[in-house]
Amino acid sequence: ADFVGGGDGGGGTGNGSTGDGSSGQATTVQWGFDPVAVQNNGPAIKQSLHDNGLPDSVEVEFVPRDQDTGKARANYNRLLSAGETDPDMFLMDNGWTNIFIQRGQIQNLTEMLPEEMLSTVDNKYFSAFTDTARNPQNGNLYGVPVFPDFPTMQYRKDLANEAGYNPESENWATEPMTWKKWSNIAADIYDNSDVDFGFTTQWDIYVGTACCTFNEVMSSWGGAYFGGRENLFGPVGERPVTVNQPEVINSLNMMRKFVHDEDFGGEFSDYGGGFTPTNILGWTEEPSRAPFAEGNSVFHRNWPYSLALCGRDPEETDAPALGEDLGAMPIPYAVPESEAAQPGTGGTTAALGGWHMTVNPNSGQKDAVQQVIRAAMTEKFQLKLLEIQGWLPPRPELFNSQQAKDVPILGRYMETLRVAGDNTMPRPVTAVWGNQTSKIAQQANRAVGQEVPSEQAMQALQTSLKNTESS
Amino acid sequence: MATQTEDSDAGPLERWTQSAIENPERVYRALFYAAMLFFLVTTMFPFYWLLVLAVTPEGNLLAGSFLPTVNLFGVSGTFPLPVPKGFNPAAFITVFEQVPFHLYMLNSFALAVTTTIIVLFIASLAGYVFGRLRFPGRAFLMLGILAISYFPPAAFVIPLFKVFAGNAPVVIPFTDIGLFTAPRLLNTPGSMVLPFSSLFMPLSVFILTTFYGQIPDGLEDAARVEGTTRLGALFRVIMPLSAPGVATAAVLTFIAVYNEYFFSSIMATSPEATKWSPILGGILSYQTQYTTQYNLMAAASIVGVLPVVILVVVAQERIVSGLTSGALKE
Amino acid sequence: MSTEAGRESRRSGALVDLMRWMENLSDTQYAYLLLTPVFLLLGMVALYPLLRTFELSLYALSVDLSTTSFVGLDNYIQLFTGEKNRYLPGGTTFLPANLEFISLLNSALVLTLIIAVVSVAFETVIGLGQALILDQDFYGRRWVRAAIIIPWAVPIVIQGMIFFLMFNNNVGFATPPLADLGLLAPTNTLNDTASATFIIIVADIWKTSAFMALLILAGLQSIDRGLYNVAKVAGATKWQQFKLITLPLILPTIGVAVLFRSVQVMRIYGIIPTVSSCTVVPSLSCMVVATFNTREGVSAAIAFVTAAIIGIVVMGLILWQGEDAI
Amino acid sequence: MARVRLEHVTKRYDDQGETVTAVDDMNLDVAHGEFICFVGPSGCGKSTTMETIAGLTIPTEGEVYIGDREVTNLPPKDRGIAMVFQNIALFPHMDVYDNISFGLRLRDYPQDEIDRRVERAADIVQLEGMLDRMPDEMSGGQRQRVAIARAIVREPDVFLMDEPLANLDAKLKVHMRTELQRLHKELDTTIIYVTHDQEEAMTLSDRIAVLNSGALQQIDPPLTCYNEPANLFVAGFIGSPSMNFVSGNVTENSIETPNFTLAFDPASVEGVGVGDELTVGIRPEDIHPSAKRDEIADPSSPISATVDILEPMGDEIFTYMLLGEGETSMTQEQTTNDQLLMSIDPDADIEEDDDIEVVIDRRNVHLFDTASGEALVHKLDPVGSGGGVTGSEAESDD
Amino acid sequence: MARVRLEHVTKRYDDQGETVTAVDDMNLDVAHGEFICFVGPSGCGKSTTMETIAGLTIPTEGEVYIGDREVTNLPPKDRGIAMVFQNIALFPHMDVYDNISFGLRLRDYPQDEIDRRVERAADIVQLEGMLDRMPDEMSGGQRQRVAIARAIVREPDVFLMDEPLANLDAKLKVHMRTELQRLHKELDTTIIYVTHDQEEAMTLSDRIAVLNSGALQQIDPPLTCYNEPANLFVAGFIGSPSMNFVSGNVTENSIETPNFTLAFDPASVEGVGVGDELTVGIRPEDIHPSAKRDEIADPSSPISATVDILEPMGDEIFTYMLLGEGETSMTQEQTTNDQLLMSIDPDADIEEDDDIEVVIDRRNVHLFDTASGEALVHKLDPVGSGGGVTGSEAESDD
Ligand SMILES: Nc1ncnc2c1ncn2[C@@H]1O[C@H](COP(=O)(O)OP(=O)(O)OP(=O)(O)O)[C@@H](O)[C@H]1O
Ligand SMILES: Nc1ncnc2c1ncn2[C@@H]1O[C@H](COP(=O)(O)OP(=O)(O)OP(=O)(O)O)[C@@H](O)[C@H]1O
Ligand SMILES: [Mg+2]
Ligand SMILES: [Mg+2]
Repeated sequence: ADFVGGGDGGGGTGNGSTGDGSSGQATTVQWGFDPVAVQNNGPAIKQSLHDNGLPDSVEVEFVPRDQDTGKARANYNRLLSAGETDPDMFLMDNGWTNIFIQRGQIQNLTEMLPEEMLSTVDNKYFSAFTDTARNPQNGNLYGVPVFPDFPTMQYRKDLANEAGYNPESENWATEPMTWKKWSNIAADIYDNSDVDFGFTTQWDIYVGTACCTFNEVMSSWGGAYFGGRENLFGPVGERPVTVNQPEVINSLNMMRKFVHDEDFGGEFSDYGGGFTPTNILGWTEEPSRAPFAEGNSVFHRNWPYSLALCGRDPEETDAPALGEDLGAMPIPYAVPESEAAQPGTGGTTAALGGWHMTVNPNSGQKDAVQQVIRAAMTEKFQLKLLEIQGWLPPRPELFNSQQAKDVPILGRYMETLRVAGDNTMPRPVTAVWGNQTSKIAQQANRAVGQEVPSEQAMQALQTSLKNTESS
Repeated sequence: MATQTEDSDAGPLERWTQSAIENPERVYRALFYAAMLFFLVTTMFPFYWLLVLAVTPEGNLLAGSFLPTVNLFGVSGTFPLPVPKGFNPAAFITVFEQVPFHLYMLNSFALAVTTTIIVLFIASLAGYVFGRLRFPGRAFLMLGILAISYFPPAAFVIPLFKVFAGNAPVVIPFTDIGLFTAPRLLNTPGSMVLPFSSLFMPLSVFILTTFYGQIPDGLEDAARVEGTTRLGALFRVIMPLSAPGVATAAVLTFIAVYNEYFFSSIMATSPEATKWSPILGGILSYQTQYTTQYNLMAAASIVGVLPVVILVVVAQERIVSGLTSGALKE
Repeated sequence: MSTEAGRESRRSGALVDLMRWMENLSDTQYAYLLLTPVFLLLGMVALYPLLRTFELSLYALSVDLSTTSFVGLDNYIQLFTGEKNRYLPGGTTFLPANLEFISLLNSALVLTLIIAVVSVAFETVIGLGQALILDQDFYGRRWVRAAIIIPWAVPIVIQGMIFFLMFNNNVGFATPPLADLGLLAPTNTLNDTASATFIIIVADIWKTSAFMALLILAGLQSIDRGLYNVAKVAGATKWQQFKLITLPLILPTIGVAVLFRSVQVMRIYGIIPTVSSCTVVPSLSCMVVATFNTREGVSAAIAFVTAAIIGIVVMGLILWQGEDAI
Repeated sequence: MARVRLEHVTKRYDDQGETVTAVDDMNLDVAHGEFICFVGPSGCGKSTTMETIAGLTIPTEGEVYIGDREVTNLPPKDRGIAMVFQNIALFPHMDVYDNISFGLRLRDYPQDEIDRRVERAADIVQLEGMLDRMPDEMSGGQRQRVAIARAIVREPDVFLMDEPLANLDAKLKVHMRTELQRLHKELDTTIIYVTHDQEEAMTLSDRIAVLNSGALQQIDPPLTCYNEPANLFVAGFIGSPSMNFVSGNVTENSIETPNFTLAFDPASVEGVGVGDELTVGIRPEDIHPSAKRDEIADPSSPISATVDILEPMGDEIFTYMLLGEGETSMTQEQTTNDQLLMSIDPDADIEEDDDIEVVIDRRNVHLFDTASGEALVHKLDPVGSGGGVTGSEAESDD
Repeated sequence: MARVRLEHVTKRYDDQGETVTAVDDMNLDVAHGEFICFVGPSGCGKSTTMETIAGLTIPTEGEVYIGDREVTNLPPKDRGIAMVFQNIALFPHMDVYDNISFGLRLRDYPQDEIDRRVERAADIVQLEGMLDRMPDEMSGGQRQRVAIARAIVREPDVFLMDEPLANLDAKLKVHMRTELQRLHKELDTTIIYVTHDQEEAMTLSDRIAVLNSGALQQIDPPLTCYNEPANLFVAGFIGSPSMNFVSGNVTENSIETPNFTLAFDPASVEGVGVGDELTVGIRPEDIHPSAKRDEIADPSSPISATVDILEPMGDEIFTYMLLGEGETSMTQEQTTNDQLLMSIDPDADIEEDDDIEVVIDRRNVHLFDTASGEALVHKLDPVGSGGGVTGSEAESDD
């Protein structure tokens, strides 16, 4: 309620009166936005902004960006370095917002936004996620989170039940299990069903392996790329490179156990294995989801969108879906946080994706932009996005709200998502991260593909990461 | 049996060989059709695969094999050819519903036509000069033009983008001296046609040089005596006589521009039809961060390829009209 | 005076004057006049950006991406000494680390040359074959022509998608038979450098043979049919006609086609990320794009080195074809 | 043996719906070693016939035989022919040496044999020292000579030559003619030759084939064609300047033409009756000034005429004369019946507008059936005392 | 006014290092309305000269004037010329109508004017009804006629015609000649014409320009060239068959040749002295059988000869005779001094291998300086009682 009724400067003119809008004085804020969201829900999102305090004198125009996040980043980079004034706002991937901050290309919001809005972000938002929109050197805020993305381990509840497990009573949804337990369950269910795959995940040579799947597994083993959590965002060159550590190698060997049932002199003999196809080596999100959605896999690691899609009622959609048979659990772990070799790792770990809104420093209408941000920060708006777009609210408390739970499909998994959200591991975005991802992904892929022993792959990675870290 | 080849009971293969020796034309014909079939199959198969993808419902795309298991007379085996998993021709309509695909096509078409005209005109002048005149510096200049095409397109894009943004002055390279500020061309055809024209120019210059150079001097002489200028002879006689070359240059340029995305994805600051984003901008919008609607992309590209096929069928009428016979006695 | 002269003067004065002025230029002057538009356009839209890009290549970005400094030719030198390899994706090196096959494939330079040689060789032969077939008169040939040219009309992204899905490990059907022949790795095919390179070459040949075919066909069509009559009467077999008449007369066209295909294929990029990734198949252009967003200076330097290498190859081709190739 | 036979060869072109008959039911039998010249007006089908023999054009109907084989559908390369094309058609990408040696190289002749033959051919066509020129660096006549050389190096069974000397000067033509004759003898080949030059046809050929509109009109030795043309077409076509034609009516003892009368006995020629319409043909050299009357064995009675135009040709003078109401000059339209062309010695003492008397050598008067064009007789029987020729009424008025 | 002048025009081609001089310091002045024929051996520079006038070739040296303008560097289209190319050069992508009307359409003539002119031109070249044919559907002669029509529709100041009738049959040639003459008069244009046909050159031209090796040899009216050739080259080139040349030595009262002697008074010709080497030129028609001696005003004394070859041409017979040791026949190499060609009437009673006596018409004997080739005299002065001619020793032995 405190958002309604004009902000600071604009109070006189805009009070939601339609008369003003038609006087031609309306300012238009251009917002570089997700193309699919614009296409499917553009008007509804706009309407929701206006419903949540955006005066009618401010028009929002969504400018769809490129679907490919890398291309979008390149595009925004060009626009900003050419001094373009449009769009006024962007949606930026938390994977590269940092680069824009480092280059000083986007508006420092600590300077631009009023204190109350800043403190809302400070206090009410997922802090690990918000951190990816801050300058690590001084903590200044450059972007306001719009939605975070946390992966979960998704599975066929029906198959689990058939195999004699009881996810409900065993509290799979919120109680992370160890990889050892999980792998035995997975192998067991796999053996007892006629599905082709026990576990589908993503292990292609692409940024997702570096930022997310490998990062998760490694982290859950207590490993990290650059020492502990405090080194995630630098300082480049001064932090250690820790990929040739045993915990990292073990995490890879565990993946090899899952895929090839290789047991490394008995080290993984009490793990289940051989239930994961080599296909994961070429899989990104969608190819790995397809067999799962068809009911052809027991477990599947993916983002919330997968829950939204696979959780649909098969009766109501042409696409394959699992409906209520879809279950979700936090990603398993190998060592608890307390035993983690690298500080801040261990336990269940969810990679962190998501998008922030940032501001074009060349924009000529920052007041209006501020009003848009204000409206977009309202809880109602965030819940609306969850409802219509499946975008998670950036505030932990909203996860628990009844409204969130009432959202169709995704509402069923809010608890699991909250656990994931509490245990995120952001990618180590720095100026050199862009050079590191492909090297990490390639070596992780080679190791799990049995092309080289994990030790060797990680040794190579250690060297090349060191190279990228040196100036 | 090999010793009694004359016998009438020779096998069919042998008979065929015999008749082939007598009539090599038949062998030639057979080889010809075999080769044609081979090329048809190899070129069309991936396209058939595209069609299979287009009509397969989206949900079925990434799971399950396209090679159905067939059961023939109790022997089950894998059918060696991919067939659609399900049948959803509606994809061809969906492509227009999801995005204004026809607008993207129009954009591409307009860009391609404009570029082709500009390129043909300018390259014709250059082709005439290089193909028919001898002057100092010729080889050097030709190599200079060719050199443009050595560079990856990425080497052009940043400075051009800054110029076309029209926010900052064009500066003399290696200095900070500003010259003038170019008009803002981003999101307009200008920002695409200009780079396309210059990047696709070298190929056309070389093609036209080759073809114009082959037109006998006698015909140009005749035209000039009849009263054309040298340029008039170029456009009235040399160009029509080089129709195969001109049409080929046109088709190659047209197709290249029609399918171009690198520059257009940059010069159109967002992939919207209203910002002159081309056909690939449209096709790629069936792809989201995680999901790819391969069926729609396939359907859209089939739709997008159609105008080109029509163009090629029309243009090849030109390409295949060998015209120089009957011109000269020499 | 004759009627003709009267006619001339009836046309508008300025234009006639201009035309007359142009006609009276010497060959050299005329040549340069007609070349003005090309060079204006190329100067504006190609040369200017290239100079600016070259300028970029002389600067390096600090580690934190915030400041740039002039480093002269350091970017180039470090490219060749291997210090810039860290900015290249995955385990890619610019020059090969050693002469093992896999190191060669991981070298952007060598890999590019390998792709170029194999693709162009196959494309030329296939394109020539296709053109010869299209040149014949047979029932329905216009449709065969269209069919053969279709691949060229397919956008690169779609071409990539076609081949990606063919070899993709969910639904791809092409890997097992080819893997049985030992041509491809049976698993993780598209992340295996050798296999992915093979597939990319095949895809490239599929698409761009049509380019060759189209150009060569045009060359074939421009041959004066009368010459074949002479050759036939002189006793030439079909093969001899081809060897002695057709081939020499289309050689200039083949030359242009090979030249441009070589140039194009050495800049191969678009198909790579769609079928596999620049990490797996690191072509030179891939390297330009991969470093484009983070290290402009390196990217610009690779672009210029790429151009220089293409330039060397082109000079080689020209020398090999003889002076009148140009 | 290189006998060449055409049997009922017809070639039609379909040209946008209408059919052009280029060769019309041609029957031709050329013996081995014969030298045949095709002559006929432009577009009459000479080249097409040659192409049919060469195998470059497949006849619409009929068969072609070379030697004792039917070759109608045989490819050109298996027919043992060499051809000089009317349009010359040198290979633009080969120099003279390569152009000439083309056919030999195809047959893998040893290099020294090729060199020898090319040199000899270049010698014959007087192109020594030009062997490394490209075709576009040569004059029209030089190119034509290359084309000839290209054919003669081959030494085939049959030569087909389509106006091989058209672009050569008179002296070179004479030289080439001699060389061709020598070759013909030396190689013992059959030669079929198209020419527009009657002198060439006369001096070279064993027989001349006269074509018109795709149909063969006459095939006979040169002098037979000249002296005994089979029909009006041949008579008018062979000989330059052309034969004079005057239409006439047969009376009981003469042929009456509008301007003069020739003594004639209808009985002497089969199929001619009184009252028939005939065409009288007289060659220009068979008309003489009356002064020379004595030198002629069987002169007609004098015909008076007015000299209209004199065309001195060096070795003779063409005298265009008007008969009848001779006042009008050539500029006005006049029927051919009123004109006669006489060829006389250059030293004759004659001026334009002179009124003169001429006589016709009756031994060389040709008569044709006007309706069918067929020749009836090529020599009028002498009539008694040279009587029976009276000037026409118009003439006596003069 | 369309006077055409060439001043010191030279054209050289660089051909792989060696220089070919196609035109060599040519000076030519063609008056307005004149009809000039270029003749000369193949490759002598006729076409190149034409191209220089047309502006298609820029001379290496010298200037070209048309009318009163210097046009050396003017483009062809501004020179007011039309040209028939030796290589025909039809536009293969245009039908006959478009080919013919090309120049008119360029100049935006009204459509009905174009139609009218094209029709008329097609009429002149006898191509009515072929206007919608494409060039490759026509015969060689038909193409050439299209090329002529394309030039004549233009009605320019100057016509340049490079062997326009080479591919036409004799009758059509005659027709075209008349038409060209009519056009020439009607349009009052200047025509420069290349031909290899001497008859054409004779009948058409006001003056003939004889070229050799790029240099102008003589430019004079046809009969002057024929009767008074400026030098050995012209004498040998003009006239068909060629003039007989016999080398001789001047004695006090005669010219002695290897096989006969001609009475001659050295004093009668300036610059000739006893002992000089001369070349005697006699045209075939100026040699007569002794029987005709009476008809000749100034006959030489009889020369005995053996008939070697007879070449009947219809209206005349070429008689190749051997002088001297006349037993050997032509097949063996023999100097030209031992041969004479005589042209006689077809009714002459002569056989091969006959031994005959011939006389030379002394009024038409030409003498040339052997060294320089320059003509000295074209008519021997009559010598008293026709004496002074004695057979050579060889002859008397015969
Ligand atoms: N491009 C060239 N390079 C070298 N020499 C050339 C070139 N063009 C012509 N010539 C030479 O110049 C000379 C004159 O050629 P031109 O065509 O004028 O002869 P022409 O008198 O027309 O002969 P023809 O009667 O055979 O047509 C010839 O000897 C020819 O070989
Ligand atoms: N492709 C064609 N289509 C239609 N008509 C044709 C074609 N080729 C030739 N003709 C016609 O056939 C006839 C015979 O042509 P051909 O070339 O045999 O004549 P020609 O006797 O050689 O004449 P010329 O002396 O002019 O060379 C001509 O009337 C010509 O117009
Ligand atoms: Mg012909
Ligand atoms: Mg010439």
